[in-house]
Amino acid sequence: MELLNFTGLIIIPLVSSPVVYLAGRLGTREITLRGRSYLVRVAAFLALLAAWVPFAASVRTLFLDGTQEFNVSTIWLRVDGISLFMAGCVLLLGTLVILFSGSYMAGEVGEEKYYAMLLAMIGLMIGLVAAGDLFNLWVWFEAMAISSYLLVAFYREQSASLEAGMKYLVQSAAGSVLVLMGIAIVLAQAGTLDMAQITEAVSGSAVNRLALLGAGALFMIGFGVKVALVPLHTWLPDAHSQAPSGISAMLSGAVIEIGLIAMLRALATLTGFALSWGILLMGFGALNILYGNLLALRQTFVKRLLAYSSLSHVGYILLGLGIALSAGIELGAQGAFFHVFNHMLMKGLAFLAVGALMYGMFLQNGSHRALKIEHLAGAAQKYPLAALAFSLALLGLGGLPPLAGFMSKWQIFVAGFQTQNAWIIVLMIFMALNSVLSLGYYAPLVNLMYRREASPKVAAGKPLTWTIALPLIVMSLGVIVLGFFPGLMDWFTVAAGRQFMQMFGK
Amino acid sequence: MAGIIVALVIVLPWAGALAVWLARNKHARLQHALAVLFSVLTAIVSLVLFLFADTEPAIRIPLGKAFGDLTFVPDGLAVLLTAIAAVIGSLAVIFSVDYMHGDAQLGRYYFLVLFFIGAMTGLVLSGNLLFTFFFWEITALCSYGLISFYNDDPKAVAGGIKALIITQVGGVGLLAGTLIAFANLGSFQIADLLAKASALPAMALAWIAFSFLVAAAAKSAQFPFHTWLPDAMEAPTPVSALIHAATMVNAGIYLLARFYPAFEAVPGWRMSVLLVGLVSALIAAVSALIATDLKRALAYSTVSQLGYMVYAIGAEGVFASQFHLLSHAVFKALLFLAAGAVIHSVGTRDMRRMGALGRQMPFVRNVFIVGALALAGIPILNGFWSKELILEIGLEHSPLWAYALMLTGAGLTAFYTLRMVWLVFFGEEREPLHAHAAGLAMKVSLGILAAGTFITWLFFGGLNGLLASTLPIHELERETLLEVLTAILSAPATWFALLIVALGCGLFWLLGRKSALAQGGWLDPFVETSFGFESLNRWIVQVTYQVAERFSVTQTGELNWNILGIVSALLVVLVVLWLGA
Amino acid sequence: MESIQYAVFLLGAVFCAYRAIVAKRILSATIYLACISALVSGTLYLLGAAQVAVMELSVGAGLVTILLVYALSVVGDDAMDPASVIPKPLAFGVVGLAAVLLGWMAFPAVRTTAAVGEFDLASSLWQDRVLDVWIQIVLIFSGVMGVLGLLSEKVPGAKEEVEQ
Amino acid sequence: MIFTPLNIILFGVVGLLGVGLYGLLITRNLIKVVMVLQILIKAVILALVLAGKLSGHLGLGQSTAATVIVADTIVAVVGLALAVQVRRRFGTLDVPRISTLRG
Repeated sequence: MELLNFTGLIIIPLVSSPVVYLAGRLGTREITLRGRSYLVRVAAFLALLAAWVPFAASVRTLFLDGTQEFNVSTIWLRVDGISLFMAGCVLLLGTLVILFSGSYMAGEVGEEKYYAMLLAMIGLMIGLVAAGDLFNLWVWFEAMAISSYLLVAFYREQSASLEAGMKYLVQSAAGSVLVLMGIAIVLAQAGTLDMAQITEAVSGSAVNRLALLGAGALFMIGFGVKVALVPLHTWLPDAHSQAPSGISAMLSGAVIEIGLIAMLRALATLTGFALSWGILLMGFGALNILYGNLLALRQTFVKRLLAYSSLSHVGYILLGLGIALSAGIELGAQGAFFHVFNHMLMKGLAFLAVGALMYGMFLQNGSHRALKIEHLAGAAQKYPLAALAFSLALLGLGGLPPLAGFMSKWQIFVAGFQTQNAWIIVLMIFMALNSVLSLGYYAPLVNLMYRREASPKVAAGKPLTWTIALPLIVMSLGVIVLGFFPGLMDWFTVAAGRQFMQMFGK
Repeated sequence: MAGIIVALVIVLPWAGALAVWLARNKHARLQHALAVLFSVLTAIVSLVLFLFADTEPAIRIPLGKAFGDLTFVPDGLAVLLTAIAAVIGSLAVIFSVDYMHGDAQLGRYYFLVLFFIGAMTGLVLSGNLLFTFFFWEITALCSYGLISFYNDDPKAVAGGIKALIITQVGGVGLLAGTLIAFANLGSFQIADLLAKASALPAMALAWIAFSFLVAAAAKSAQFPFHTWLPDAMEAPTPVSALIHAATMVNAGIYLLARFYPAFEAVPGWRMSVLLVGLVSALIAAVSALIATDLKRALAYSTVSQLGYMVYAIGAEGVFASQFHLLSHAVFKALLFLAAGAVIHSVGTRDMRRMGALGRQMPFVRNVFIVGALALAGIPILNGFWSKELILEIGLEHSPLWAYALMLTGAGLTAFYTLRMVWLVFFGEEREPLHAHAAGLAMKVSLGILAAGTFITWLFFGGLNGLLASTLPIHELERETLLEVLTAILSAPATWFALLIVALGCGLFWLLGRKSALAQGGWLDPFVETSFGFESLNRWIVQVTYQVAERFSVTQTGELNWNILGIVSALLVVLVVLWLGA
Repeated sequence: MESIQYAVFLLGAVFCAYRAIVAKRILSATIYLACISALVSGTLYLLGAAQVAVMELSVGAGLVTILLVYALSVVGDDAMDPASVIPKPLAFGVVGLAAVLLGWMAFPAVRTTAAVGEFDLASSLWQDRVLDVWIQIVLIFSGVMGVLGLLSEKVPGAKEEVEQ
Repeated sequence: MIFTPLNIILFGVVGLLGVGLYGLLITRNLIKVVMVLQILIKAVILALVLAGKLSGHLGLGQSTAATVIVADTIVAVVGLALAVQVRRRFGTLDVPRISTLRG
């Protein structure tokens, strides 16, 4: 077990998770309460910083030697373009969220559990994207889900967050049952659980295609609960709006995309149905875009609005992947992965900026209330940075240039029009019109923050700290820079897109 | 060298925007100074750019597969529009020094204005359709920010979002057209589309042509997307000048002119363009007849004049449309800024409350009259020459009835222009409004624009030569100033048109003066609803919200229903796969 | 003969499952759950998966039942109004169709292959699939954290805030 | 012969799955919801072992089933802990009465 390759990237967060927890439970005599909280934060942040070293090493290996494989007896971990891309997304967002949480979660009861679970979740997500065994994939997935339950229901004194946690748990569990059924069918058909061997086994003539289709449907719905395909999405607005802001950012920027990767990996083992999956993905994508936008239009709570906007952005990603699968256009997959990254950046930024505003207006005053849209009025006067960051995130999500979101949507559009298929083009125009619709709720938010008359909450707000400001600055810069230089991400998204096409045998 | 100048003309205003933003609102004087400095520099550079006009790209940066090469082509059309955006924009900025004096959020104001100017120059200079779209969207964003600049006022917020949504719907047209072109050509270069248009499948070309028409109509507030411009009047007045004269609305005209050679052969396209222009020109002129809000009346006149330009393109007069665009930019900026001086001074936009203000602010009165006469088409001001040119071409290349209607429009223009002047500056004092004279910065920009109104038509020959030589595909006719002047003056149609204009003036003098304050009578409901399209807009918004409301019922928040969602989705996917297998 | 044994076990399990979901009192539902567990465990034993059968019996029928009973003792066994939120015919129809269709699609999957691999739980789990075990450790750690985080003592001074 | 032992188990799996899903749809008490999830897990365990048997890799079926048992017991524990907290906060476990987040 070398720590300087991908396994290190998995092991470091997972091992540091209990260490951080124990550090937070040190005897009270030696160390004050504040000191412990400080220790926990620094330890968690350092642990994730350390994880960047193996990440850099595995990026180097990937581009020099191609796909890496590790095995633990018969179970393989395969590190390919998609694994590394998603690991990078998770690690980046995780590092920023941990930095952000430093002040945000300071003094909360159970702070050490928060960091321990966050680290465990990050490690498990990174492990998941490399899983090369179908059942092992499920184990990673389930472990990730369990580590996120506490994080969603972290404010256990708030009834709404318990309600959200409960729905999240039951729906995830129901989804996971369906996935397991699918795995059972595949096992019965292929006689193995290793993804590469399954692909080989099911391409023979002895298998029953109908059964495999059934397994595919189970994978799609089972993992789809985490991906928040409409109508499986119902847990998402609750969980995203009730979790601590850093966790909302993780859920929206990483967890749902990880669910998508799990779904794609599982579907990719069943060869020969790429067209069916592509069409289904596009169907769900269109539904997600429309539903997310319409429901976001009438929200009064800011985080809930962002949660619904996540639904529509998942839809854009699904459309890109669907185009790649059904028409064999690699650009669609590249655009989709680019959008995964941009969505991580923009939605992460949006949730963190909302968190910053909540921190200033509510948490500092000892309140856990949810931020309503009207509270934002005039926020720019007191919180120029948070307001600017939030505006950039929102306009980027709305797909306005010169911000990152525009460029990835554009790639998906280009791919869609390249198919020269009338249906897909109609879908693209539908998507474009929906982007316009989404401005109907993003733009007024931005406007509201720059009003002259500040809301009473803003007037009573307290200042932000540098650990909250720094992630906002980093991500805002990212959103702008990628808008001007979309090519910067090419080396990552192209590798992921190519791997995606290979996975599905295109 | 050309590359540097082109880069400067885009980057300078953006750098200025950033500088003003970073200067913080505490240092208002510094912000004013920086804004003026950067905008004037941009204007100077944009004039220098005339020397470097060329057909070939001045800048070319490869960006990768999905984005193509980023090119900037300073050809005649681009250079002309750049100059208009930068020069008129800088005058609006200078004007703002007085107008926005003492405003608390100057940083945001100047940031958006300068960003807007930079985006507009980028839009016209871009040789890559993707970046045309890119800048196109930025102009929409900036106009949104500026229209709802006074965002404590719900009317301003509503006007801004309306402009944003409608122009973005147009943006979808541009997007679709661009991507259909890309899918067929494999290139985003405008030059490629123009050169290979005839090789494209007829169906694809038609889709591109009409998509672009939708985009242009939405951006230039043409029928049936004309509803947003009058509502955009909530913006600070220099911004209205910017949107109406220098930047935003010109983009649509630019788009049509730019792609005219590619689309002229598409069946029905020219006729559609012609009709869009015709209808817009007429309904906006009628609306302006009864508007009581000074800025709204000016806004209607913008829609109407843009209608003339669109009509000219439909009648094969690409150069005439651009020439009128230049004239219009100058005199409309003058009118708006003068109106701004009045509004700033008396604190209302309602013409019914004004009257006899001429005595109190003679300078503003004089320049407003100059602008108004140009708008009405009185010789020898620039509006006269360009409008006559359009009507001349209309007589030659469009059906007679269309020409006759446009001629009527000219008469209406004279009527409402005179009415505006009369209501604001003459007649008796209706309310004791206290007006103060315009400030120095206001006077400087007004003076320059008034001078421009007298002289810009003299550039006809030079511009014509420039455009003809740098736009080979457009095959523009070469004419010198003298030739055009003699052609216009010797044509009987000109004298006939002048007669109609005089008739309009005379009608106002005889009938309109008395009833200028009266309501429009039976016209009112039509104008109120923008001839029914306002209610269409409202209906769409309402239906969207209703559908959203219906949909929200599905989010019951109850666990059992949530699980039913999962199970029924499973059922649907199973059925789809089973039937598909 | 074997078929009849299986049939008895599984019919029993399905029947118990049905009784469990319609039971008015949760305590009796818990007893039914334990019965299902025992019957499934028996089936597993017949299938030759003896180790998992034992595990299922101890965990499913033992541990989970204890947990449920404990939880019930904490919160009390509310007598519930049985009327469901979703109209029962709708629920029955959707689930029935989905289950039948899924069963029908997966049904032809039944084909027997002679045993080729390892059939022992211990060797398979601890040798071949040891990675699963490692992740399970993280999983259990997460679960323990979750329970600790949720159930630790109430914070003094913390108060519920009601929106609006 | 349709009633082979393996087919009967298949029916059993589908039956348990169907009853479990139906239970999730009609059950209003949260503790009972967690319980119904356990019924679904029984179906899964049976399915995995059956699949292992069918494909000739019973060990694989067994070890996956064992992992599922462990993992889902943990889910049940966390679910019960959540339900206990819900009961404390809301004073009830009835689904419609704890559904405050909607729309």
